[in-house]
Amino acid sequence: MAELVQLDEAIAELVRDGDVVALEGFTHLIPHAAGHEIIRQGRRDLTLVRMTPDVVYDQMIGMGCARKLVFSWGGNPGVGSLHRLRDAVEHDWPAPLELEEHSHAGMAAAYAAGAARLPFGVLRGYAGSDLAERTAVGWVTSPFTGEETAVVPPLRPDVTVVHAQRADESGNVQLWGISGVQKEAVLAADRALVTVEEIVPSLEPRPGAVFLPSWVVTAVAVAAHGAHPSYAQGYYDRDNAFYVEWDEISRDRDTFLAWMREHVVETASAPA
Amino acid sequence: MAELVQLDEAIAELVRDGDVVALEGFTHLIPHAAGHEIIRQGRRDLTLVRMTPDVVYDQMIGMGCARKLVFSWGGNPGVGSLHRLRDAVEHDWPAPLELEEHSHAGMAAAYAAGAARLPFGVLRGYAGSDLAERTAVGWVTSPFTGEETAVVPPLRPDVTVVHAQRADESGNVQLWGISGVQKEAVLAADRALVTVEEIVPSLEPRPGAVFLPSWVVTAVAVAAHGAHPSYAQGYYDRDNAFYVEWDEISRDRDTFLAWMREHVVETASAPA
Amino acid sequence: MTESPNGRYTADEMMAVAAARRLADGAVCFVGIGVPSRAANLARATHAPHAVLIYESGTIGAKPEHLPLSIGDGELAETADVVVSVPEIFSYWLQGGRIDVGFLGAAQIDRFGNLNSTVIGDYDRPQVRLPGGGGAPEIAAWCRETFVILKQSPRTFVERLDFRTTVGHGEGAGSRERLGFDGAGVTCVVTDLGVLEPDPASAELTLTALHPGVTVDDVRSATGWELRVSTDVRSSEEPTSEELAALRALKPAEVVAR
Amino acid sequence: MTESPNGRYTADEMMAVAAARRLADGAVCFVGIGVPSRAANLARATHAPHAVLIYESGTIGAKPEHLPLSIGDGELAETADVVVSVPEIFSYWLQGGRIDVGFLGAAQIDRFGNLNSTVIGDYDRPQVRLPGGGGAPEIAAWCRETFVILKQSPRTFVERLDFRTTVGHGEGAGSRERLGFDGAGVTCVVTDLGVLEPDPASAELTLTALHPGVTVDDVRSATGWELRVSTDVRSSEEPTSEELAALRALKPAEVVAR
Repeated sequence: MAELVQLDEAIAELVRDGDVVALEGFTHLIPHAAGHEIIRQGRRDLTLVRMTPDVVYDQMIGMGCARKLVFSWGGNPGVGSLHRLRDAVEHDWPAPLELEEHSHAGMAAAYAAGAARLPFGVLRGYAGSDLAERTAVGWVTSPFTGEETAVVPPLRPDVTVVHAQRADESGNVQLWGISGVQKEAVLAADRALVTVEEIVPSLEPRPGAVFLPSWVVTAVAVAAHGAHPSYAQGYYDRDNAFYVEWDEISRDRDTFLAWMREHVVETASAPA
Repeated sequence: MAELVQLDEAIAELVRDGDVVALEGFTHLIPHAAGHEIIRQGRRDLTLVRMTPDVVYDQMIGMGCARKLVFSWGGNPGVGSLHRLRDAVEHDWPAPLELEEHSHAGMAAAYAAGAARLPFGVLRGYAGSDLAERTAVGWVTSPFTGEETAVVPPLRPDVTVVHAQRADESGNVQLWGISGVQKEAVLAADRALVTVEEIVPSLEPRPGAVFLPSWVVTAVAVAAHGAHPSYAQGYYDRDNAFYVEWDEISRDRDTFLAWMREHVVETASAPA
Repeated sequence: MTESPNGRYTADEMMAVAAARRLADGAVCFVGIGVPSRAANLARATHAPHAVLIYESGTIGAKPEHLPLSIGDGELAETADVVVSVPEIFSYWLQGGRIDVGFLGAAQIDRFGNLNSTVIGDYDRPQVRLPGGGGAPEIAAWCRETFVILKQSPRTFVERLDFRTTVGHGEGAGSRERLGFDGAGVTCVVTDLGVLEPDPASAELTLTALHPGVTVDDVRSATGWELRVSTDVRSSEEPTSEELAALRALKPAEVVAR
Repeated sequence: MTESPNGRYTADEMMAVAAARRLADGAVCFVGIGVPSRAANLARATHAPHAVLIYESGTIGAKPEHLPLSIGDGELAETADVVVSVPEIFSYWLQGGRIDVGFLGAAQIDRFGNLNSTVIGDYDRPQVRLPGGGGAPEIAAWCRETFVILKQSPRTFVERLDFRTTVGHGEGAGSRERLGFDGAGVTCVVTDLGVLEPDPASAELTLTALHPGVTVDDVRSATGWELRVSTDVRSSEEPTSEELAALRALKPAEVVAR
């Protein structure tokens, strides 16, 4: 059963130096507040996992939390590059960043295999792409047709963090709208933290909602506005202006560090 | 785009002698009306596919439509045996029935592989079970861990038939409640027929609903009460009394044939 | 019928009560239809109100008021926390290792808790073609532990299964590890006569409890192999009047309606 | 800026219009964000109101009124026929062969329509680390055909890709079959200068259409390899005033709000 806890306690207990950590969210419900708390608590040597790393991973990488990134598309959506990610890859600042790079289909299959406790995920993919040399991919032959098919090792994060609209007091979680790969990421992980906009007395069924029962969630922490500057459908819209601003803020190391200090490091345990 | 057609036309056009036919439904939304139309049109040599064959497959088998059954659990749910299925397997009446028998997990993986156009489905299963000798299963070795894992060939029906609550006039389909493996069965098939309780002007989103866009459906036919004696959530309950009666009707070949003549063969194109 | 201070009860009722008591409150339980479902819902109605019932139709957290006739009853979907697809329930939830207890019946069981629900007689020329394995093989593989519930007789407790649908403990201790199964396998078999549990060393089913009024000889003569008996056979507590009342209140909806 | 009887328009606008015209009404289209999304939505706003737009965020049948800034915009989910999970959109829908047209951009393209969206320079010591492949490799593999849209210059149309993220036609005719890809692959590349299509025999990209005011030499000098030119180069029709109006009305929501 999920415990209802404070976000800072949850991060302190569940996210450890050296962990494989997935803060998932496919351009919606990005767990920014949780990422900021990880930065405040100074975690190091994390392997960050996410299909679509964007601003919060740029921040975590720039603040030196990560030693490796597992991903399939890393950019500032609709704006351009992630300058901190680029600086880490291109110039080892603030530290070298190892990359494990997938296609979306490959990474989704790897998460699904992790959730299903399969020894590998299967997809028809990677053939002919240079990605096959740069990712974790193997090949197996069908005993039925002789066809060779790509297989990928399961993703099994030590801890997955997702943001959802709601939980109830028992720690059952409901999220809706674009739900990406969050269910798989939670079920694939050893520990799962869910930040939510609010705790409600009961979760009314909703069209398209994903329900995560309390007994697959380790902890639930309230983080109102915790996906900002991304959005939480039904609660608030994307702060598109911030994504554009981030392009400027993040270009320069000093500007970046000053911004992070003011808006993340020196704030209390609350979303910037 | 799905065509809106009459059920008898749809069966005449889409279900052919010798086809691999899946009438899916996991104890809910069983396409009885479509099965009865297949019986009336005298289809022969079908390979019938369904995870949980129950009364309508008993009827089709007893009426001589099938030469093979692909399944994972075949019984009269909550009541007992399917006597026509048993008579076919035990005494070749009215004809021998070849069996391809799966576990639920294996058959679900085979449908999912069919929908995803994978060369095989993967599961951790069948090891140590005598089913491994009786089903289509192979073994592959993980290139990552050396672990041996079961793989099953994809199910790819020539035609899948499912029953749903609603469609709109464009042939988009909505079903809700226990949705079983219907989405996979439709997407795995070359042709898909959906019978529906009614056509509505527009499909309001509903909690837990499966939506099948018109462009993955070949034809939609109205068959009000078309899942009877199973049920259609939101429309009518299961006719449990009939399932109990079926146990009696189906025990004796002559009683069975007389019942089928009266209630199926000599009726018009409408559910019995 | 057995007389007790709590009222008369049948051996079937004792079986359901003894099985229900095994289910811990809060346990996540993958439930087969029929007797297992009856026992699981009895547990939920008595000491285990927070047990989470999952049916292979994809209903997670079903809270049926009436006993479902089939795994697809509308009441399961309507009372569930969520309904997922059948491929998902078997992959992410069962194989994914999320289930504490599997609750199974069978037509035959052997001394290592292996189960037959496929066929009596030869597979190709069966005397009785049974419905088949359904979810059982993977339920017994991946749940943390599995409870089996079935009536004991020489026809059901057999020296050799006609067909091994589901692996309990295979050829005995070590078999499950060799097959790569995570779960503990069959940890108890509750019958109308008593309870059998696998010997910790050999994994052979051993009589560990007798229901009231039943003797070891009764159980031996209802077992198709040379039965091992624990040196310390317990006696099942009789059903309480609360348990009997709750059990008898568990009826399928259409019986209630009549 | 090009002057025309229908008004002035930019080369970028001509590119979007030419790409949009390729999308048949009713086509099921897997859309990348940015220029492809702009072109697909222009098609929907003009001649292809029944085009079904799918974004890799799992939104099927999205009907955005404003141009989405990202593939995860709320408007895509709110206007979609249904939203499915990311694993499902890639397995059952894309790999499942349900998509007619994939609509992609890229940073580099080679003569066989292979695409780079990963890195400029060496992978381990890149000059520019690009966002990466995302859905592109499998979009180009499994859609019935793929349209590529990107501005033409010697830096984007290169003799040799720095990284082959996505296979178009591999080493030329026959490559796709050897790789087991069902779809026809890249069937057109729409640029700000004209349109290239693979030669039916060799699969090499061949200039088949010029936008108004552009010469073959303009295109040659914007191409990093020895460009093949069709013996019958068509001339793109200028954007109609309706197309230009519809294109200019396609704005992200926050631009509209400002």
